[in-house]
Amino acid sequence: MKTSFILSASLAIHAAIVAHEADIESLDRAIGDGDHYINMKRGTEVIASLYNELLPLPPDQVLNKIGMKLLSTIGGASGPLFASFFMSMGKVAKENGADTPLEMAAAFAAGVQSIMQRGKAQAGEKTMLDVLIPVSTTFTTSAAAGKSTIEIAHEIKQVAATGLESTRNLIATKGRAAGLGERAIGHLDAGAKSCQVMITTVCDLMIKEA
Amino acid sequence: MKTSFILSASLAIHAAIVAHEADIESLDRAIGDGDHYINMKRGTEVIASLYNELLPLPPDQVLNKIGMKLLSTIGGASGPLFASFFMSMGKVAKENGADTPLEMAAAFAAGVQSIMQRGKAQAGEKTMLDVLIPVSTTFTTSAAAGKSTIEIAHEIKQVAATGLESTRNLIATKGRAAGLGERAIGHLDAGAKSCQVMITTVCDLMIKEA
Amino acid sequence: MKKFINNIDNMLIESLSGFATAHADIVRLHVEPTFLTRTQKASNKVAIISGGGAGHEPMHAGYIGKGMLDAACPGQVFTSPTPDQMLAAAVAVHADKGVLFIVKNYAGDVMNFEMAAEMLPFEHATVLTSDDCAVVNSTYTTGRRGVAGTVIVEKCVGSLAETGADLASCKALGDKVNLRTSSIGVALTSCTVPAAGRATFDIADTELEMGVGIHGEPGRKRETMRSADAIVKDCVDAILADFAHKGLTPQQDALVLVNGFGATPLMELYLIYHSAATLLKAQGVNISRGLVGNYTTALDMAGASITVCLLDDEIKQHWDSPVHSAGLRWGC
Amino acid sequence: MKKFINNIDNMLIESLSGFATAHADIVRLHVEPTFLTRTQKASNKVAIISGGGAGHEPMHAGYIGKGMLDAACPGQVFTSPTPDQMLAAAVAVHADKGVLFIVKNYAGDVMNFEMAAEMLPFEHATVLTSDDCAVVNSTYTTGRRGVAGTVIVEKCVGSLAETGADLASCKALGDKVNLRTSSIGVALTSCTVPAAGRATFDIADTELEMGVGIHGEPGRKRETMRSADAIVKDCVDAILADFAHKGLTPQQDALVLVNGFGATPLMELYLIYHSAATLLKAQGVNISRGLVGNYTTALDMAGASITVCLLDDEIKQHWDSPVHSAGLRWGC
Ligand SMILES: Nc1ncnc2c1ncn2[C@@H]1O[C@H](COP(=O)(O)OP(=O)(O)O)[C@@H](O)[C@H]1O
Ligand SMILES: Nc1ncnc2c1ncn2[C@@H]1O[C@H](COP(=O)(O)OP(=O)(O)O)[C@@H](O)[C@H]1O
Ligand SMILES: [Mg+2]
Ligand SMILES: [Mg+2]
Ligand SMILES: [Mg+2]
Ligand SMILES: [Mg+2]
Repeated sequence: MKTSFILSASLAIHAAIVAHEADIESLDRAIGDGDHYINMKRGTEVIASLYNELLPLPPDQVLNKIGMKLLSTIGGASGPLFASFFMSMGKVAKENGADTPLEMAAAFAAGVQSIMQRGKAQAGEKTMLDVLIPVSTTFTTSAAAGKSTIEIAHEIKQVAATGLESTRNLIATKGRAAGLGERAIGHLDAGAKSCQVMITTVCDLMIKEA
Repeated sequence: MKTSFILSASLAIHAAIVAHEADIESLDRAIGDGDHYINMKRGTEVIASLYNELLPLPPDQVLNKIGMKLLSTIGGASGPLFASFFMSMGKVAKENGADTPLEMAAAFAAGVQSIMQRGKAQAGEKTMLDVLIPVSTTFTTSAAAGKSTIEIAHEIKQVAATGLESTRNLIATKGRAAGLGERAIGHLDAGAKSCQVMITTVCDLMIKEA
Repeated sequence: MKKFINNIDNMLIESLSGFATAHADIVRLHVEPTFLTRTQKASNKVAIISGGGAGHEPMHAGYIGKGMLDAACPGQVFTSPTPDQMLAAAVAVHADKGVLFIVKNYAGDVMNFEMAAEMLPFEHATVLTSDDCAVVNSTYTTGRRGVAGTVIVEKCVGSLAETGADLASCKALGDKVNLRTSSIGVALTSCTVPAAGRATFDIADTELEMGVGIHGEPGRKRETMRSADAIVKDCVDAILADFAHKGLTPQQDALVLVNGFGATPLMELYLIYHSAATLLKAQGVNISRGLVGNYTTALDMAGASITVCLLDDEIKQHWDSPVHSAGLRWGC
Repeated sequence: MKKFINNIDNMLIESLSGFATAHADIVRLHVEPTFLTRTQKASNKVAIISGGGAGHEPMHAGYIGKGMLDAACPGQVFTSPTPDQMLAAAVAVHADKGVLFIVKNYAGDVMNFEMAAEMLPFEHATVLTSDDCAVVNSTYTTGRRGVAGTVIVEKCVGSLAETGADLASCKALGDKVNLRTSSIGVALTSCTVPAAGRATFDIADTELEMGVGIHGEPGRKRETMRSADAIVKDCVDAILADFAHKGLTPQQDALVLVNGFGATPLMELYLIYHSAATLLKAQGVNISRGLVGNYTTALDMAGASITVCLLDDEIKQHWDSPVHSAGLRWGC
């Protein structure tokens, strides 16, 4: 994974979030407090603006800086979670590299791990993890199976969509929606939606560039 | 003017005010503060409730007591004005009686005078006086001309209606609407409306009972 | 209409009972007729009494207490109280140095307090507040309305009265503060009088009411909604024009009060204060005192008013002095 | 959406600037990162720091001052502030006795303060407030929300800290007050997040949201609108059930706080207080302290919350002690 790829991905992600304003915003309004879209927009906008500043840096430092910047920019619940994700990814990338699909999968898994730790959450609690965990598993197993990035990218997009859909009929046990009990059923989780949007965007970029 | 007539008039007036809720209320809402109907309802209701208490008293005392009760019941601008009206009417009735049309006209004129003094207002300022002053004039002249109560009642109803209508195109220079300048034009004055309603009611009663 | 009420006829007394219970250390509620006094009757001072229609909370009962009012007479919502309330209040708090009525300048309030004053067995005087510069004064009209500036008058006169000053001095200070105070209000929505059950006026999402009164009376002009800075600039210009009209130079120490009408969040009121303070400073006004919050409300109206009071040493002293009321408290 | 704003991105900083100017004697605003501190840095005491999303004004910046907070970190509207703000605030106000964070229990606030705490170079502790009994606690959920009861925690802990008490004692008092405090809120209308530009939820004229959160989060149940007494009874029952669930007997001295969400007039809040006080007294609760007003708001939401705090001598002492903040002031 090259710095140039991470940075063009960050631009694409910002554009994708903005393009999905309506759905992301309304989901957090329905069972949250309505600010998730604004938080994601603020965060991805700032990262996009760092393009030139980050271009000369190695990938692990870029991931780490993205995490730190998100930490001081997003706030809310999603801020520390996405921040932890990128900082852990950067840490692992630094130690073991992140060039082969297997290395990338390992870095991604570390990021998801850090979200689970920070949020004290598992799969099935109606959060972004219901997208991230299955995606991480697929990423690892398919990479281990020696599949190509293109194949993996196509699989992951599918898994992310399924993971997102799986949040619809869950009762939330983490995050703001945890207060709602039964009333959360029928609504997708906003953070899961933005993760699915971001992952899909990165996958499409991988497919295009491969 | 007998006590029994004053008291049945007070019941009829209360009913009439309630019947005109919509127009009275909306007029004060349009160029005032929207409470004139509530004030009139509260006032006329309390007077109606004094029926048995007042029945044994002579007319002048009844008028005075009505005035005092209105003073402590209505509040707002209309309270002290209607209170002054009845108290002065009672005073004159006590001194010169209020049986013949002429005597009644004199008592009525004294009441209107006291409103003008208390409110420091004249005709043409877009207030209740634009109904009361012409009515008083007609009452006096027609009584002097020896017309019958029935004739006078018919005339007065007409004059009250005209007086009310005359407030439509006036700029208010007294009361809340005085703040509005041009914007008051096109709206009838709420107090003028309730006076027209009450006077019409009393006239109909006179016609019926005569 | 959606409000926390049981039935409209009891709303006022239930609310006043809650107020008196919550602030039992400061105020006592009296009924038949309705009025409120300090828990501890003050002695040997001019008795300061105010009153007016309900719906402006915390005004006036919220300003009863040491350093401010001795008593207040609440009327029905937006309706002046009646003379019997004022008389009973005066009898309850009169302390041998006369009674001063502080009355917002509305036909109803003026006439009811006037009739009470005529029946009053004590030495008495009245201060009429008329700080609203939205209503352009003219010899033909009943004159300007008393709005949020009334709080400053009540605070300063209340402070002077505590010193044992005589009736004439209290009246003189009240008149001076009123003269040196100018206010203007803006409504974004109408208020809803409970007994009416519907909005007093209709207003589009694209409109605002400039110069609105604290009873939801229409103001100067229905205008198009615009940025806070643009709205505040027009308010500040109106206030400065009013001072010019009064022959007062605003390039001196001033108190700025940004008052919410009831449904406007503090976040917006502070934003308005920021905007007003910036504009006034640019005009050479030296803002040495500030107050931001809901002090003279119009039920559930969304909107705010800006008040500027030009200070002199006497006004400063009496504004800064300790006050212990439900609505204003400092120094004790 | 109709608000007094210039543009959404500057709204917060403009409002904070107005706040800091209006209360320059009490607070100072710092930027990049954004936080507020007392004008006079306190020495030799535990530094009490709170923070949270904006939109709850006067919480938290309005509670900075002698006897309460040393600093506050405002986030974006309804969004937790970030660790860099908390770190900068801690560095600015740390006074050799450690730092206590007072944090309302929301995933975002908890995680951001947690990450700040992990980076903090000083001794530190955190009090999580969770007084909202609308959200039934369970080991499966992130737990109850911190709402208006947080004001009582901040007041009492702030008072204890002024005495020079150590970090552990301040944390212990905060936890105790939180445990002995229970709240529940009701919304009659939604709030409108400026950046969203539309109401967070739709609600009919015939409905209310029982157990609503201070961010306009849906509550326990959408119910039909009814009389104030009927609404208040359900709130009081929920609070008493919560105390029972906690094994606390409410037949003792209590503080009752009726908190407005931003668009509900004082007249209605006092009516609610009257209703709640009547019901609680009937249950043997001895209400010895009361507070009524907008203390923990949800932007422009119409609605209110009721909070009951069971007092002991220590809590009484620290509630009654002098406080000098923009939002709470007495005794000085
Ligand atoms: N404990 C947690 N673990 C994992 N994800 C969480 C947790 N709490 C919240 N989230 C995610 O964060 C999203 C909400 O983010 P956002 O709206 O930006 O913050 P906030 O909830 O503070 O307003 C939720 O939709 C959910 O996916
Ligand atoms: N100075 C005055 N002289 C005569 N009538 C007046 C005067 N001021 C007000 N009014 C009358 O009182 C009416 C308003 O009464 P009301 O609404 O009950 O009191 P308020 O204006 O205090 O709300 C006006 O419509 C007008 O007819
Ligand atoms: Mg959210
Ligand atoms: Mg009226
Ligand atoms: Mg009125
Ligand atoms: Mg949020």
